Amino acid sequence: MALNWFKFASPATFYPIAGRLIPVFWILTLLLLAIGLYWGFFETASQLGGSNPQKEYYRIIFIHVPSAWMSMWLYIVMVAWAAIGLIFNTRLSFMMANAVAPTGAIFTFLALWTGAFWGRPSWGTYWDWDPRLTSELVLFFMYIGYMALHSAIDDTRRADRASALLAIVGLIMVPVIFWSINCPDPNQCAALHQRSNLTRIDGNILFSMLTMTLAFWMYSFATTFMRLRGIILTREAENTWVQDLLNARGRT
Amino acid sequence: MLRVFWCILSRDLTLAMRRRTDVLTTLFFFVIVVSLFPLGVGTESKALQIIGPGVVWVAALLASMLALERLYAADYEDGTLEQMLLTAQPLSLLVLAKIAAHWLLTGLPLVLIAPLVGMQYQLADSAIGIMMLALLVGTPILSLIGSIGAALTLGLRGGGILLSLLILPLYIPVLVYGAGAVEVSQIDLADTQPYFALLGAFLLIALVFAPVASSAALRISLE
Amino acid sequence: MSEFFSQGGFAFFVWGAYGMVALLLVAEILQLRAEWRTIWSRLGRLTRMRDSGGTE
Amino acid sequence: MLEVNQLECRRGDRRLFTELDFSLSSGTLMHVRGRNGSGKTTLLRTLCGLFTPERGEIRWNGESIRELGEEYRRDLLYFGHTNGIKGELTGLENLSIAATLDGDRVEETAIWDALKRIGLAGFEDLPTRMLSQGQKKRVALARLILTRARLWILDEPFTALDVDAVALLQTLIADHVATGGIAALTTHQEVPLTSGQIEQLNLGN
Repeated sequence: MALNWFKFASPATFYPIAGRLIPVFWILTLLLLAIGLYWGFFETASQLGGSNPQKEYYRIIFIHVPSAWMSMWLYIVMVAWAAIGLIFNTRLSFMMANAVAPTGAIFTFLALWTGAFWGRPSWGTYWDWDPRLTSELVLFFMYIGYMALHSAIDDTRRADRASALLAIVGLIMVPVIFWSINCPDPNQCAALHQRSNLTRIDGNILFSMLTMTLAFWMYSFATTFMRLRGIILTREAENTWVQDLLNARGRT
Repeated sequence: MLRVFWCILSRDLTLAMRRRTDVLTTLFFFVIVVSLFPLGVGTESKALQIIGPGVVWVAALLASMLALERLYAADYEDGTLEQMLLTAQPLSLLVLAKIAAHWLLTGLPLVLIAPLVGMQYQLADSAIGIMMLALLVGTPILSLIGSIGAALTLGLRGGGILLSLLILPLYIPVLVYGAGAVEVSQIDLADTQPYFALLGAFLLIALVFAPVASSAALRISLE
Repeated sequence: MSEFFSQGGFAFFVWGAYGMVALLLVAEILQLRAEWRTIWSRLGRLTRMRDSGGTE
Repeated sequence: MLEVNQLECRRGDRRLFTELDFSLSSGTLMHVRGRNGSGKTTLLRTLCGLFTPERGEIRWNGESIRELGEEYRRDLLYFGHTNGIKGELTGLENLSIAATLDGDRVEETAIWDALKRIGLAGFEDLPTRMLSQGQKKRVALARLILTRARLWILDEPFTALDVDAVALLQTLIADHVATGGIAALTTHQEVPLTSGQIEQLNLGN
């Protein structure tokens, strides 16, 4: 008999699995954070050379770049779950998309905030209409729009499906929007702005940056699963397995 | 197919003609917003020429936004939208006809009044021509994309504000290239061609995808 | 030690950025825990209501 | 032939009904009964394809209505809580638009006749917002005379109608069933049939 994925994707099955995984993710988060921060602050040079010397403030990179990455990846994760939910009509996927959104929005905000605090010492301004900053701002609006639409609709099913569709439309539009911000003048599109090159970065810096990224991933897993368990409980309150859970908890 | 398209189009136009004020409010909103800017920014012709294209486009975005709320709302309330979902016609076709009617009533008037607005901002004749052309290509995109948001927020309390939150970020590309074309035309007319190529491409893509996405959204909202 | 905290004179920017990250992440965790507790207490209330309704 | 297999519907977090099975062959009238909130309207909307069920399948002449799409909707007429007519348009315009959307070519004289039969002679070219509640409902019900749909799904069709209109509607439904049509309706009104059979469906308990 083929493995029934839909059974595996039922909230009742997933709830205890998530519960067991959450502590694992928290331990990993703390471990990776400790390594990443230690390495970032004590094993890296206090100044970066080059024609444009970056002083100590470059250490913001260890949280700025990972949060910016997380903000984009989490959006893709959210849209993927939303799309799966729309196609296969599985309730758990919608709950997953819902659980990802707030964490994604937080990382987007953090990317903007840390970007501003980096921009001030290096460009002399907190905000610049730099394509990347502007795109990040648009992404932030997308997260907010998704959450606002979801909370504005009382019927959970309609809320799930409507916001899923919005997220998918958003994902299709995001490249167009980013591109239009990146190149407002199509006559001179060849001149792309600063491109990052991971291989050019000093090994120690790269190491702590990637460690921090992993730490943020683990953090996202942990918070998403926590939120997911809450959503499952609220929505499945009627079902017998939640009642059993409640009785078991009451006895201990 | 065409018969059904015409049926819905003429129906929506007839409805609008029997309640004319709705069309006029959008138009006057646009004119008022555009006229207020010089009062705030100052009436120096150099400054006006610089901000003019951007202001006109932002005002057009807001005006089309304002009108979008009514795109499906009336039909939703009296149940005719529900009947449309149950007809033997592809829903995207009906949606496209409704969007076309909506554009004729709210987008086209903006294009036609653009010369007047251009004169307020001391734009050159060529720039005004480019602005009309850009609005002609750009405003249908606004109606098409906006229709998705209007369908998603159907019947929600505070739907109007929510709608702008959802849709305005998606309008960015049209704003960038629409206003960009007018700005560039003040320097060199020949440079505007790529802008129109891009806007035209957006329009084609929106024509294909927006009706499909809108009808999916309507089905979700009417469950 | 003070050298570490001053970050070469960029303390405000470095700690401003890190501080906000720490603040938001901790706030998210606290919010999740609070939410968790409200959900359970509401569930408990619901069951008690059902139980008392059932024994009547 | 309309078949319903193992249908389950939820509204919000609440399960309305589950494992619902029935089939309606031609010449059948189905009464759906149940308390408020038992899911009568949801069931009818699910049968139309407006509402997606959690589980189960609905088949029309052996094929799933999801796959049939427009083909199914051609055979379907739904009458919901709202009349589905435009207040700014006249009865004539409303009905001719509805006919066009259903894919029927209906002569204007047929619409005049339908409006006359439903008791709206003299009101044909007035904007329907000037009519009374009952008259508006009559305009909407005139579609029953014009339509060629085989399956009628009517949600509380008798409310706000006077005695004459109720009698007329009963005749219309009975004729439809007698000529091999299928009708499903929620109502507290009995519909006497001349031929065909009546099914009862009780939701909730």
